[in-house]
Parts: sequence; structure tokens; C-alpha cells
Amino acid sequence: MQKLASFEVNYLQYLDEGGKPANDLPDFADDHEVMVGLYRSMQLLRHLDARAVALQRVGRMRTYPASEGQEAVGVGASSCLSDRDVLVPYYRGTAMMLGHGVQPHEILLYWGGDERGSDYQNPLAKEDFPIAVPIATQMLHAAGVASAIKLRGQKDRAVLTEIGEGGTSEGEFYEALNVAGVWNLPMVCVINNNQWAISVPSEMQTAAQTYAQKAVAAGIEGLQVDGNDVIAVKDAVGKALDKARNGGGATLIEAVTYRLCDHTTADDASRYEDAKARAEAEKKEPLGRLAKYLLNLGAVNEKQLDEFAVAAKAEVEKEVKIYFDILENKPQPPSAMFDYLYAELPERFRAQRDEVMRRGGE
Amino acid sequence: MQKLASFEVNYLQYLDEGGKPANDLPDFADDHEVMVGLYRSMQLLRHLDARAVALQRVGRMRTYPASEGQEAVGVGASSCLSDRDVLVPYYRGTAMMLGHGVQPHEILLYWGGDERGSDYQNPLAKEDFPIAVPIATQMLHAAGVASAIKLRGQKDRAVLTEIGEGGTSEGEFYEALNVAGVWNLPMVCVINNNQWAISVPSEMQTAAQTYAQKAVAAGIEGLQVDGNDVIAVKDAVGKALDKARNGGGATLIEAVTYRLCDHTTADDASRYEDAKARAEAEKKEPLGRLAKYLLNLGAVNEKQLDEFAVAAKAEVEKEVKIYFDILENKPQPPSAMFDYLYAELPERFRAQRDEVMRRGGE
Amino acid sequence: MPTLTLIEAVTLALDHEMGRDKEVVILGEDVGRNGGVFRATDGLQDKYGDQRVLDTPLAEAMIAGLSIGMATQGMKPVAEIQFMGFVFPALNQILGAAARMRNRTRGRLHLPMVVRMPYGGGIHAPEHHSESTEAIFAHTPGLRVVVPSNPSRAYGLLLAAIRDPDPVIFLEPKRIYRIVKHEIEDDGEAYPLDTCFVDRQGDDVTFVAWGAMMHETLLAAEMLAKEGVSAEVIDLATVAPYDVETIIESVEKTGRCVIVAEAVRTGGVASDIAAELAERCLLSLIAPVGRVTGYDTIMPYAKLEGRYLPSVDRIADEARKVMAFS
Amino acid sequence: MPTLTLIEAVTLALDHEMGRDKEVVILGEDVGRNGGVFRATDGLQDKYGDQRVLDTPLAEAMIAGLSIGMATQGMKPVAEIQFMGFVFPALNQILGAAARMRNRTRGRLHLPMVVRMPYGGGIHAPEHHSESTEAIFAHTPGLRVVVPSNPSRAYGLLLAAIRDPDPVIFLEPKRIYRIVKHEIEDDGEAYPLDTCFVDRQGDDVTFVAWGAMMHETLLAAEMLAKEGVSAEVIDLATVAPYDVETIIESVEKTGRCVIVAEAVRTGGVASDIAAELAERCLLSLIAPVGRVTGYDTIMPYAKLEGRYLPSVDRIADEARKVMAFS
Ligand SMILES: Cc1ncc(C[n+]2csc(CCOP(=O)(O)OP(=O)(O)O)c2C)c(N)n1
Ligand SMILES: Cc1ncc(C[n+]2csc(CCOP(=O)(O)OP(=O)(O)O)c2C)c(N)n1
Ligand SMILES: [Mg+2]
Ligand SMILES: [Mg+2]
Repeated sequence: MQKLASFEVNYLQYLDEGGKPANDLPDFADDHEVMVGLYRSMQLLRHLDARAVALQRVGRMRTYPASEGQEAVGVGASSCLSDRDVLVPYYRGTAMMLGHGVQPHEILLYWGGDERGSDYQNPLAKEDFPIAVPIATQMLHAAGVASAIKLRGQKDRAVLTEIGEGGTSEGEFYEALNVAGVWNLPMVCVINNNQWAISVPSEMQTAAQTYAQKAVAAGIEGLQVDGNDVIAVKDAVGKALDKARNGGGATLIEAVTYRLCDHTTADDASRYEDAKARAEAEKKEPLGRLAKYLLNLGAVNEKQLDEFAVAAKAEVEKEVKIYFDILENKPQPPSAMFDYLYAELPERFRAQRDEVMRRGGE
Repeated sequence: MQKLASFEVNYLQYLDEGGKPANDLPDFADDHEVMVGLYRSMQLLRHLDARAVALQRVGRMRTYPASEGQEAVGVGASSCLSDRDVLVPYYRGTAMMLGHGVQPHEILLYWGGDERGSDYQNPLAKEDFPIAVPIATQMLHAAGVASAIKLRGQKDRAVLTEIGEGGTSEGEFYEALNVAGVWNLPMVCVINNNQWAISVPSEMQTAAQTYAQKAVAAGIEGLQVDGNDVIAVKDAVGKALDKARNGGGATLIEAVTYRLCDHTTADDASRYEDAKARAEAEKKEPLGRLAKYLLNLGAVNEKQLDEFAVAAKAEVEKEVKIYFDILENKPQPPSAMFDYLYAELPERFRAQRDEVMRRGGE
Repeated sequence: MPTLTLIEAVTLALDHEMGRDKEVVILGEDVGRNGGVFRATDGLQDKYGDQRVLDTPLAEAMIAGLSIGMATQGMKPVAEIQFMGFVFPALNQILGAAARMRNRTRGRLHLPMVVRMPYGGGIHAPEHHSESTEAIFAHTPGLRVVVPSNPSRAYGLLLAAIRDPDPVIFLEPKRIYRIVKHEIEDDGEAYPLDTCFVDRQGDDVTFVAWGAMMHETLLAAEMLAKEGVSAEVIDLATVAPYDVETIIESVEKTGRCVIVAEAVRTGGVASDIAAELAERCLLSLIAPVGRVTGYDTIMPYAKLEGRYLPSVDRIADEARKVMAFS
Repeated sequence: MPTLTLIEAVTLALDHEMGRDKEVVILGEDVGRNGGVFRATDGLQDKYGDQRVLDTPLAEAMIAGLSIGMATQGMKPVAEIQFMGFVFPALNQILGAAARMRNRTRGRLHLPMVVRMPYGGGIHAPEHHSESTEAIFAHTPGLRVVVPSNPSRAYGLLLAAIRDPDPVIFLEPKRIYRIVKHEIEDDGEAYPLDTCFVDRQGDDVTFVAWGAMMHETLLAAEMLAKEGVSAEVIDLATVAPYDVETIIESVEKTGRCVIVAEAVRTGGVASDIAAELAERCLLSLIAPVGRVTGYDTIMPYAKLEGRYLPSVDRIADEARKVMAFS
């Protein structure tokens, strides 16, 4: 037997569980503004999630998937996006969406059952995809957007997409990575490995020791990072996006984290999750870790942290108000179900639209 | 960065292009009977293919996919099958099917447009799958059969399946490998890497340097072999099947060969294939290589080789006769299109069956 | 006799058949430890072990493809697709392979498999969780498509589906998973898969419905009764191949027919029934064949979902319309 | 003016539109170097380069998914699925994503994309190469489904499909790829996607067909003419959303209708047309609505394929039956 090829999968971590540098930090980690910004984004998300879950409990929100414990993944990754880049999120992509200009009340609208939640108003997100509920379908959309960028020879643009570790079992995940490899597409895929696909633990999802190594099948670079370490996530994704923008092709980044919440508000994780595993995971939680780092760095003091929390809550309340206002005072007319189906509604369906309108309110 | 995991892909070859041992040979390579048997199987296939293609040219066969140049892959692999194993072939799986008891006239019937070609009469093939035309679908069937074997705790049984290198781009390929890994299934998948997917060359199919490394994504073993070296194929597949039968799980084996023929009789490779590449590949052709080895080994002499050719032709003619006889003298009644749709034809379709019969001959 | 909801009846049928026949295995996403996101398989892994109730990796084509392979070995896989909106990746296996295996091998291999899926809208679920695309399967020879409309039928029809030697698509109307209860004796009695059920006798108009829509349809029939209109109500139950004879018999009596279905109007199973009537009942029909269906658009999200689904009012209105026709 | 076959007309339309609009790109298996297995894209890669005519890896979901991504960037992908029987892996993308993008983003993103596929039987191709599953797409709001029946329509309808701002499924009846030729001026004139074509005027019975079946249907009409039966023949052309008004107008005149389709009978588009007639034409119908379709079984392999496809005889017989009805 002769050795043909060999591959390595590396792991990147900058901050240990106690928030102490475990490695030489990248430059941005010293930039107080940047680091505080990341912290505040993570905090906003945590508050938004908590509020959305609370709204669901009182019947003012439908099924909602929180990101608790996984904030560093999406916040770190999306902080690397430029206004020319395109985001193709997965359904637990709140962090990335917020990071690319989607407004909290749009996210609430979507999960509240109103299509307008995907009609992003911020120009930053104008070309971004809406949430992909069918698992792994977004991977191919990302590859398609990346193909357009590549074919047009656009520089300085790349596509960022995300998927859960469970989603990597879907064939479309591999199809997208494979074409990203052979067409050398400007695309970065982050795997949010939060250890669970609803009730199915990671070890029942694949025999691969890492999800990062799934890149080997496509001949692209794969890397694992500590997904609770926002510095590692930002560093890896930032470099991968730069590589993509400069013709270097696609990268797969596995961010290892833990889902510190139910799968969605429709789930009850206590049915299948070991309380000890959860307790262990809580120790590695990203927000507290980053707070410790920031305090050590002297970028913030305890009082400021409290102020941030208050500000985040206020911001969320403001957005919740907008959400309520839209639902209550500006509901979609029933005919909306026909008005965006085609550029122009075919004659054939006109009568149905009329009927919907005629029948009026619920 | 810390190294998490590393992987190697190895290459196996026993006979070089001139039929000379390039490595310490496995025991069976000294067994004249075994080796001559392999040669004769490869030769039979080549004659059968040639005859089928000739039949197509005169309108007595429909689209037919020959295996020219790739005979060592399927012949070597299927020679490792026991009567307890299950074969799940792909559409260019003639070699494997013949190797597991499917009769040549059944293969002719199938490609001649008669469903009875998949009603294998040999008990050996009774549980085998029919040819899978939709690319990669067979991979999941193989995993399903392997699951049944595993769940029932059956020892000494495994599943062999095959796919083209182009087929590895389909998502179902990866889905099957992934579940084969995590469920530790008794399954061996051979990739016939014949360099072409119709007109698409391998380098446009994937950026992976080898197809064997696609196993890394599933956490299973992957290996590349010289697919024109029947000894290497048999050795690798034999060991992988043994491993599978003994609870060792799945293996992916890439057999590197070359399609020395059109994709099918409906194709014209000269539109896209470089004549030089073909000429190069012809030098590595498996049948001549094996003949040289057998002559060197003293297992056969030139005269015997000629006799084998005559015998193969005669065997093919006999089968062609059976094929003709069935088509001409025992055609399926038109109602056959209803008779195997359900265990019992639903009342609802009875009238349609009657109509088909009533309308009679073409 | 236990009093059970539709979903509990599903569980009971699964339990019964697993107990009776050791070849029956359950597989799907979250069906094991979690007992399914709707709890259809609750308790079964504890009872039968993780070699008979299998939590799979997340891949629907794989779930269907594995089932095919297992079924050729004589196992009886009962696969769950978590929501019907997620069956699309499995269509290649279901339409392209499962429906054809017996036919293509001239009976050498066959597939005693069931694919269960919660289906339909009305529970304010997120996007892609409310599909009613039974027409895709009904248009595929080689499959059976079955939809229970109440707990007893869920029990009897699911038993029949599992015992059937060919692939059955078993669609569970999730909106009525828990709205009525039936007393069900766990007697292992399967219902036939080749007849529909006449649930209400009437003389003026025939309603045909299935699944959750039976609920609204029966309410509409009651409402009409108060107006002096006597409606016959047929539960199609086996949506493919369906029992057209019972429908025709009824329409020959009533002269009027309204078909009620949640799916998109164009090309739905409702259209096929109407086509059969247009071919075989012309002289009996004294009014146009009405169809009350989901509109020809994408099921709206929660906020407008209620406007999309056929309501008791829409059904009754259509019946009034055909009654008024002359 | 060149005289072209249907497939040559497809090539001409692609060529025309690629020349006119640089956002048009072609992608699929073997479409580039090889010019497609039926040669639909022959010569286009040489002319427009391999950045506009893309040979993809072998994966249909990928082809559809890439097209969606590209289309949101304003490109106009024209994807080829090699045979309709291989579109199943792409249904998740086409039904689940492509059909819905405009709706789910309230118009923010839309998809000017076309998915072309050779479709239908009759060329003695292997298993899985003869499917006619247009009903699946026709049942999916948000899509258009177009089937040309001759070279001129292939040219004009394909131009329209490419220019349409929404996803269009363009099905090419491969059996008639090369059986007739039309003189076609390459004038870039698109045909409308919202009307059917009345190809033969008649008073006694209305035939509705599309694609390859137009061939047999017109022959049947001629045969019937000799028997004194005057048949009107309508080419549906845009199969979804289809122009029901023209059909109804015709049936109100003739009082009889026979719908001809190659697809499986149950749940086909033919059933939907019949259902519309049963609802809107009852008083005009003087005979049952006939359907001549593929049987409710899997398209047989080459040897029996001819027995499956609707023949001129079967079509004429059905017309005779409705003519004789009273
Ligand atoms: C194609 C498809 N199948 C099933 C589902 C139902 N479902 C929603 S989330 C989920 C688990 C996803 O797990 P993972 O990919 O790890 O992402 P996570 O939820 O952990 O972020 C499943 C099975 C779906 N949305 N789409
Ligand atoms: C799902 C599907 N897509 C497309 C095809 C058409 N097709 C038949 S063979 C082939 C190329 C296959 O190449 P490869 O997998 O390398 O196998 P080979 O023919 O070289 O043995 C294609 C595209 C098919 N049969 N199934
Ligand atoms: Mg997860
Ligand atoms: Mg190949």
C-alpha cells in the first residue's frame, strides 16, 4: 500500500473556559470597541430570545427557536460580513441575521406567523436569503449565489451560510460542498455544532470524529473552532471570508458549542437530555466567558455590563412594540396570500383572490 | 491551532501495467483456478458487451452500457461474494451481477426492454436488487439491506454495492455512507472511477484528489485501488467484505480505471474525449494485463487463451439465443404492466387491465 | 376500553403490531428517545428497544431508502417523516424506487413498508409544516395513500397499512390529532383499504372528504340539515387507489356532489374525483360538481392560515350553491 | 427562414436569448462540451464560453438549488434536467424553495429561472427515461409549467419562459423532438404563457391535449372527420396555470370533450380539466367528459411501451363513445 494523500483537521481556540487567552490573540481581540460590540450583540440576542420565548408562553408568538449558548457562533461569524457579502441563514440563524442588518422585529414577525418578516428592509440584507426551514436546502442556495459572484468575476464579495450539525446528514449539504470545491466558489459554511438535532445527539448523527472533516470529501479546507469563543469564531470566519473574496475558494468551519435551551418552544429537552451534560456545558457558556475577558482586558467594568443589559432589554422592548404594532394595526389583508405568488397574478386565480377578500376577517 | 485528527488515503496495486507483480501478492494470486476463473469472467463480459452493442446496431437491443476496460472492477469485487451476501448493483454493474449469478440473457432482456430481465432466477441473486438507473439511489438500498442484516444480528452476511465516480456527487451517496458509518453497517461500496460521467471528466466532478477520501466525511475507511488490476480489487474487496461480516463496519473502495467505450450505445464519446487520453488508457487495460500475468505464472498458455475466447463466444451465443427465444416466442402479455403493480390489482384498475388486453397486439 | 385521541390510536396500532410481528420496526427522526415530535411513538423504544425503534440521522431520502432496503429483507419498516413538508427529499426514493420495486422485479422483491407523516395545516406551525400534497402520491401507481379521519380509523387503517404487502403512505391529519376521542378496543382488527366510509346518510347532496376536513364537512352537513338539506357524507379514507364506486352510488342517489379537500385546488385529488363523476355520472348530476379546497397558493403562515383552510361556511355555501343550481 | 425540428427550435431559442441577454446562463449535466444528450445545447458552449454554459457535477438537487441562488442575483439560469425521470432529487428545491421564494419574501427576491427537461415516452428508452409527471408541478402554486407541441411553439414558448420573472418548468416532448419541421424566423417573438391554442376548429367534440399527444390527437381528429365528426383540437401549451376559458368556450359550443394526456390517469392534469368542466359546463355537456391517458401503472419498458401510450385509435374510440352517448 502506498500513501496517496493525507489530511488534517485542526482546532482553534483563543479563550479558555475561564475567558483567559489560551493562544496568541489576533489583533482585533485588543480592540475594545470591536470586542464590546461583539459582547453587546450576543447579549441583545440572548434577551431577544428570552423575550420571544416568553411571548410564546402567553400566546403572542408561535414556535420559536432560541440560540441560547450558541450566540458566539453567529455573532462572531456575521461580524465578518461586509455590505457586499450575502448571507444565507439557517432557521436558527438569528445571530447571523441580526449581524447583517435584519431587524429584531422582522425576526419576531417571521416566527409570529407573518410573511413580512422575511421582507428585510435594511439595504444590507436586501439580497440575503430568508430563513431556510427545510434543513440543508440553504447550502445549495449559498453555492448558487457564490456561483453568480464567481461567474460575474465580482471581487470582494462572498457568501456566508450556516447549518446545524444534524443538517450535515442531508445529501444537499454534501452536494453544495462538492460544487463549492470543484467550482472554487467564494463561500464559507459554518456548522453550528450544538450537539443536538432536536433529540438526536451528535454521536448518533455521524461516525465522523469531527464535522470539519466532512470538508475532505469535497476537497476543501475544514477547520474546527471553539464555538463558545467568539474570538476564535470571528478569526476563523474572517480569514475564510477573505480567502473566498480573493479567489481562494470555500471553507467549512465547525463551531463546537451547546444548545443551552429547548430545540424550540415546541420541544421539551428534559425528555432526552442528561441534566449533567447540560450543567457541564453551561460552564463553557460564551457570554460569561467573554465578559470575563473584557473585564480582564479593562475594556469594561461591572457597572457597564449592567448598563449594557439594561440597554439590550430596552432595545428588545422597542422591537417588540414594533412587532405588536404591525400585527395589530397593520395586519396583512387576506389577499396577501395571492399578491406575491407571481409577478402578476394569473387570470385563473383572480376569482380565488376575490373570494378570500369577500370572506374577510377571521 | 491544535491538530485534532488526521487521515490517510492509501493506494493498492499488485500488478503493474505489464502484468508484473509490483508488490507481494496475496495467496489467491497463486491459485491457478481462481485466477483463470477471473480471467474467463472478464472475457465473458467483454464478449457479452460486444455482442450487445452489435445487437443494438441492428435494432435488436435498446440502449446498452458496456463495461469495456472496467471488467476487473466488477469481476474482482463480485468474486468475493458468498451466497449469503446481497448485491445492490448500479446500472453499469453487469460484471458484478454476472458474478453473483445473474444470467447473461437476463441482462440482455433488461436492456432489451423487458422487465423480466430483473426477475433473477438463480437463487444466488434472489435477494439482489435490480439495476438502479437513477444514480446513487442504490446506495441507500444497500444501507437498508445492511441495516436489516445488522438488526437481525446475522453473521457472515454483507452487502456489496457499486457506483460510478460521477454518482458520488449525488447527495444520497453521502447519506448512505454516513449512516453506514454511524450504524456500523456491514456494507462495502465500490466506486467505479472510470474517469467519465457521460461527457463530464472526473476533474469537473469534484475537487477531492481521490474519491476514496469521501469516506472521511462518514468516518469510515476509504481506500484506492488500481481498478485495472483484478488482484488488487479482489484483495481489497475481499478484506472489506470480511471486515463487514465480522462487525467491522463499512468500507469505501475507489477502483481507478477507464471507460474504454462510449457511455452507452446512445453516446458518441468522440464528441468530448481526447483520443490521446484513450490511447494512454488502453495501455493499462485489465484483460491483457491479466493474460500476461497468467502466462508468466504458467497458469495458461496462448492456445488455452484462444480456447477460452472461443468458449466465451459460444456461451454468449447460447445466451443470445435464449434472449431471442424469450422475446419472440414468450413475449409478456400487455396485461403484465398491471400484474406486478400490487400484490393484488386494486379493483379500480381492473377495467384498464381489461382494456389493455382487449386492444391486444401492437 | 381505552378512550383515545387520534394520535394515541396511532401509537396503539404501532404498539399492537410491534407486539404481534417482530419484523415491524420503526425508524425516523426523533422517534426513539423523544417518542416523536408529536409523541406518536411515545414509549415504544422503552418497550421494544433501540433495535426496533431507530432514531436515524437527519435525512429523509435516507429514511425512505433504508426502509426500501430493509423491506426487501422481509422487515416491515414503519418510517416517520417528521412533517409532510419535509418529504420532498424522499420523493426520489418513494416515487422512483418504492412504488416500482414489485413491478420492476416482476414480483421477485416487494416492499411491505409504511411511511407515516403528520400532514395538513391549522396548527399555526411554522412555514413548511402544513403541507397537504397527497396528490403527488396519489398520482403514483404502486403506492397506497391512506388518511384516517378519526381515532378508530387511525387504529384500523394503520394496522391495515402495516400488514399490506406494498408501500403505503399514511398521512395523519395533525390538526385533529387531539380533538376527538374514541373508545378503541385493542383487538387488532384492521380496516379495509379498498372502501370508503359513508358516515352520514343523506338524499340531497353527497359530500366527499378525508382526514381533518371530515370534521368541518360533518359540521357543515349538520348546519345544512337545519336548513332542510339532507347531506350524505363520505370519508374517502383510502385516497389512492380510491373506492370510486361508493361515491358514484351516492351521487346517483343525490344528484349532487361537493368534494372537500385541504390541498391546493388545481390538480388535487378532489379534481380527480370530480373527473370521475364527469365521466361516469353525467346523467345523474343535477348540479355542477363542487370543490371546496385550499386555494391555489402557498399555505400562508399562521396569521392568515385560517383564511386558507376550507371552513364550515365555505363548505355549506358550496352545498347551498349546488342546491340552488338549476 | 430555417426549417427546424422541435429540438433545433429549442436550441435556437436558447441561442437567441443568450445573445440578447447576458444574464442567461445554461447549466446541467453534459450540456456543455457534449451539447446535451439530445443536443439541445449543441454549439452553445463554443459560442458563449464555459462561463455561460456550465457542465455541472452530477446532482439534480444541486442544479436546481444553484439556479435558485443564481436567480436571486439577477441571473437567468436555464437548467437542464437530463430526463424528467431524474427530476425527483430536485423536487425538494423546486417545490419547496423555487416555487415559494417570491411569496415568502413578499416579492423581495424572485426567481427568473427555467428548468428544462425532455419528457414523455415512446422512444424505447430505458427504465426511468419516459416519465410524464407534469401533474406534480401543476399542483404547485408559484410555478408555471409549459409544454410545446411543435417547433414554432418550442421557440416562442421557451423565449417566454426565459423572460418570465418567475420559475418555469419547461417540458420538452422528446418523442417529437425530430418528427416535424417548421419554418422558424429567429425574430425573438415570444408566445404568451396564458392562453392555449386552438389548432383545429370543430363543432362536435373538443379535444384538449398538449405536447407529443397533440400529434396523435390531430390524427384522430382527421380520422373522425372522415366519419363526419367535426373535432375541435386545443393545445393546452401552458399546462399550469392553464387557460380554462378557451376550453370552456369550446365545450360550450361542442357539448363534448375528450382530454388526451400521456401521464398516468389518476390525478393527472387531464382530471383537473375534467373537474373544471364538471363544475362550469354541466348544462352544456351532452356527453360524459372523456379522458384518454396513460394507464394507472408504471410506464412499461420498451417492449410494452406502445401498449401504454394513448394511440390514435384509443383517442378516436373515446370520441366515438362520447358521440354515441345519449
Ligand atoms: C428537511 C427537514 N427535515 C426535518 C426537519 C425538522 N427539523 C427541524 S430542526 C431539526 C433538527 C436540526 O438539527 P441541527 O441541524 O443540528 O440544527 P439545530 O436545530 O441543532 O440548530 C429537524 C429534524 C426540517 N426542518 N427539515
Ligand atoms: C439521478 C440521475 N441523473 C442522471 C442520470 C443520467 N445519467 C445516466 S449515467 C450518467 C453518468 C454517470 O456517470 P458515473 O456515475 O461516473 O457512472 P458511469 O456511467 O461512468 O459508470 C448520467 C448523468 C441518471 N441515470 N440518474
Ligand atoms: Mg444541532
Ligand atoms: Mg464514471
